[in-house]
Amino acid sequence: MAEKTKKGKKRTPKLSCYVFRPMYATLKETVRATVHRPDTVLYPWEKLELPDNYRGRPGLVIERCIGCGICMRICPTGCIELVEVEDEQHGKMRRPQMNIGRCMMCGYCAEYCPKNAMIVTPEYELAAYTRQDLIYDPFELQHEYKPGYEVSIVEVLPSELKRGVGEKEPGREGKDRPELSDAKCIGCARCAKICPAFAVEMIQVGVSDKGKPIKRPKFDFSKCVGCEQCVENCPRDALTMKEVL
Amino acid sequence: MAEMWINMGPQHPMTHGLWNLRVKVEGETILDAEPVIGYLHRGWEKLTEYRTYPQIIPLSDRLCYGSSMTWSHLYCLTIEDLMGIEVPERAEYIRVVVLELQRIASHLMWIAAYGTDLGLLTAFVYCMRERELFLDLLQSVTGARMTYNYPRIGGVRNDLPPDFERDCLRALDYFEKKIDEYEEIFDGSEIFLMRTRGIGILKPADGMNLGVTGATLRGSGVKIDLRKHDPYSVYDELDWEICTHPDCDCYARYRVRMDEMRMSCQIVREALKKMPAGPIRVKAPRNAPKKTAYARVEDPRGEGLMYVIGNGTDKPYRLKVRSPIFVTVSAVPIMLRGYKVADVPSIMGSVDMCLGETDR
Amino acid sequence: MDLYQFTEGIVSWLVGIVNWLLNWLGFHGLAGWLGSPDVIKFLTLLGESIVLLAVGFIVAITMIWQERKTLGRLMDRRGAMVVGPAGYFQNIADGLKTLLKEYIIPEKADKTPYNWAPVIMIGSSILLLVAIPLSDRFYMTDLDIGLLFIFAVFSITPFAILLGGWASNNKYSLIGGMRSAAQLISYEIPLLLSMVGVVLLAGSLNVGEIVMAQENSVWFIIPQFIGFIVFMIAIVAEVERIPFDLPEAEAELVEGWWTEYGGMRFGLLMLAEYFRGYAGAAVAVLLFLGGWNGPFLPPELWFLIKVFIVFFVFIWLRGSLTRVRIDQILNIGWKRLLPLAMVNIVIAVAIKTLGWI
Amino acid sequence: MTVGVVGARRIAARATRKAVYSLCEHLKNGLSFEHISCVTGVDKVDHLEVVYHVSSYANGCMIEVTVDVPIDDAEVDSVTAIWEGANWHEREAFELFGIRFKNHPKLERLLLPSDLGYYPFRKEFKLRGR
Repeated sequence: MAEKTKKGKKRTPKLSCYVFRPMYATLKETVRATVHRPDTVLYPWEKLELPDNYRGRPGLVIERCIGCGICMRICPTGCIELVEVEDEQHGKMRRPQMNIGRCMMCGYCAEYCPKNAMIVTPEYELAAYTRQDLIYDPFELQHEYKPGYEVSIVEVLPSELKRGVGEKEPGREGKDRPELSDAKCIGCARCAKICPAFAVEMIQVGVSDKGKPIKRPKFDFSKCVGCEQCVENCPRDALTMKEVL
Repeated sequence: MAEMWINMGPQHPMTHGLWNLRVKVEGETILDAEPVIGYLHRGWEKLTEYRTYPQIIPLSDRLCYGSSMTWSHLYCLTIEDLMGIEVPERAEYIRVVVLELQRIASHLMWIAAYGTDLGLLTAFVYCMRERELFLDLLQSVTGARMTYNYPRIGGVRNDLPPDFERDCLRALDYFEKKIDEYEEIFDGSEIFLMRTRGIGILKPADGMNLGVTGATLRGSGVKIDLRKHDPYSVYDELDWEICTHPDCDCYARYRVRMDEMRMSCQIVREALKKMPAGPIRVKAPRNAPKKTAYARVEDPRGEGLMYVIGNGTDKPYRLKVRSPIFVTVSAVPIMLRGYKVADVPSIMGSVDMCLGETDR
Repeated sequence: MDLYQFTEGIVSWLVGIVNWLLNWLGFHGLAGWLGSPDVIKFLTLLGESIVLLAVGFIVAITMIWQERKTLGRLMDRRGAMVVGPAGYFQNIADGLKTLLKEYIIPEKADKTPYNWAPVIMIGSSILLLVAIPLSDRFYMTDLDIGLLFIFAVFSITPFAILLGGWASNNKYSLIGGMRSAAQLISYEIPLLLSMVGVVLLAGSLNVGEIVMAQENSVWFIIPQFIGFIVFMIAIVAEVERIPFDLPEAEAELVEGWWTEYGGMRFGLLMLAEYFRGYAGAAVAVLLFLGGWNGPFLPPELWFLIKVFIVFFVFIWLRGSLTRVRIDQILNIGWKRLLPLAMVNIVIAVAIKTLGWI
Repeated sequence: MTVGVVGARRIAARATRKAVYSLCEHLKNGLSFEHISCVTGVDKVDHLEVVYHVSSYANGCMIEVTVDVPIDDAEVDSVTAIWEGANWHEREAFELFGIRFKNHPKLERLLLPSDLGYYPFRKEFKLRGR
């Protein structure tokens, strides 16, 4: 075949059968495409079959959302914003609103969501007439849930890997947790108010000189999602995130 | 005809993106050439300095739409080096599988574009059709068709889907038959050989001096593949060979890429067979230590290198990308000089341009 | 009854009606003038050319459609399929679209030649249709040197291309024009030489007589196989299709000499391209494939079927071959095709001398 | 000048501005590091750095040479004469960080418009929006 031809020599065109081989190959394909159907997917009428984990626009299962804001923090394009919304069932709440025009469908919000409230949906036809239409408020962002739409982090801790732990169930035992430095805390209870997962409880640890109770936050790590809102809102920087590795 | 400068680009069918090749011609013979890039410069490296480490992974996908997996993998490899993370073995094997599938998809896109450059639209459609197979496979793994956002610092995003191995092997079997069909169309065509043989000669010494890497250099007969020479992931545990061709011309580059696709099929098969069970992702620390790190991989287009400086926060201090095409395109004047204007597409096509990574 | 008589009948009938009207209104002089044989002949020729143009137009449109569909199947896709039955009217829609496009003349273009180049192009392409008979009764002219006329008209095109390429004031156009001149001139010669064999065998340059000669003996593809191959290669180069579409090589020269043409000018150039494709395929059929000969079906239909088959070969070539470089194309033309055409002439002379045909 | 091995096939070195050209020459001719991978500019606020990544095809080793460059006299010898491949990397470092490379054949802006008056990758240039 081609390897046998001399290299380096200037090729003179041959009128041999060499042009007929590609012609035969394409003819075979033509016959195949004519007898069977061509490979085209007639887009507006037919659509590709998408797997369940297809990352279209993110969707929100609003009942599960606790408004922790992790999605807002992880979003690389900054298209998620927490807004105050109201409905009859839940009253006032803070829920993510998303600018789909900016979203790059990376799926991070769904992946990092501790409650699997953010899901990936196979919806990809998102054109709208104005940019305003592309900003989806939490109710618009809702999407019907189907198993397979959620993405979760399946990871082991480096310490566990060294010990030789096998596969782990999706869960967040290795999540980072807030840590209190006692000296700085003034017991203002802002962390308990802000905590979206209700994991902070103010506990009386003693009585001050003036007879007032001294309160310190106590964290319930089974409830904590590691959203850092308490750390951010602490007025005295008494809380820090401790990484679990 | 007198000498004149022709601007091929920024909007020209040959360019495969936005860049400009200024060609000085006399009649139809090229006397000199000068690539002008920068139309797609996004300040990628600056952007990363304002984002946390995980947030950069989807960004690094956008470096090259043709082979986004290699770039996000390279980024993760660099940060793992920086943070000193040990990646679980299964994750490494999964990475090898998806990387090689990505390499096939990228090479297929290259052949498709090369066919169009030479006026053969049929090859474009055929190759894109088979690329769809691999995009489907990658989609079933990662959930996206082009910008996968799949590797993570310390592993991969999710495990392979249950039927993946069966589907993948089936696709590979089908695809290997299709490679024969491409060879029938390309190698079997005397006109294709006329257009590529002896065209765009890049001598090995020139190529190495100019920093050209990847299939372009291997087409010059230099047996360099970072997967062998500086092994990352688990490439040193797999049995495969470097594909080279001694001809130094466009045809040699085409041949190398064809052989590499076959070799990739072999690697995927073996990696699937050897794939161990176990965890797929290790938790990465949030902040990087104050040190520098770099990693390099064999991108489908050549050597990719990322150099990162950590400064103790969760954002990199500086992240530098060494893009293979950035260097290769600076070497094209040598390849172009003395050939005809009509050879520009066949030479420029053979280096597999990708502007996203070039301009960054 | 041939096309002339048929058209004459219709024209006389129409003139009769108009004359009756005019007489009734009292314009006797005008009616007499209209009824005179010269005017009738003129009107007949006019009607005939309209019929031929319509046939050419429909064939060209069908060819574009055929190319879309066949190329689609070659590439494992569908081709045009939305507008009209199987996408047939897509071309009409495209034509309408080009009509509605803005009419741009590049600022630094040489206006007069820029405007006239498409006119020459489409005009010469339409002129080709005059000399191509669809059958022994469906023709416009019966020239004794019909074949020569066809190729003379064919070779007007490089002039138009060169003119357009120069006038566009664009480097790509200029190179495209130059290429086209070099290519067409160098392919004219093997084309004509490959034809010489057929002319020798038939003993005439008259297209009708060549077809008649094939009807009486065999199709000339059999004794003149080499000639046929040379002719096909040369005619593909002549009508500028892949693998020889260098003047408008889209990968290196954007659109070559058409680069600066937009709107309906582009549409007309495209149409001219297909008129020439039709003419090329038609000449191949006339010279080598027995013209309109064939059983059962009417000869015009046979002719068109053969034309479409030849055009399918063009499309097939386009779908499976890459483009050739300009120096290679000249190499093929001068070093391969020319000697082959000579050999072919020798064969033709031998056959004629030995009296096999 | 300090040299140290930092890992498998990884060497790090730190050189002065004056020594870098002769070091690179030695790397190429004496130690056969024939492939320059990358030339990086870094802004360390008080000074600039140029980092060379040079690798050897023979054994797959890569050496990282760091050179400190003062910010007010940002000039360093160009290594384009040694490795042609450093050409565009140096141009890029010049346009993004303002590091001038002495004896570079064509030190012009590469990615950005040539009339840009500042060096966008320096830390003093802040991104808007973030």
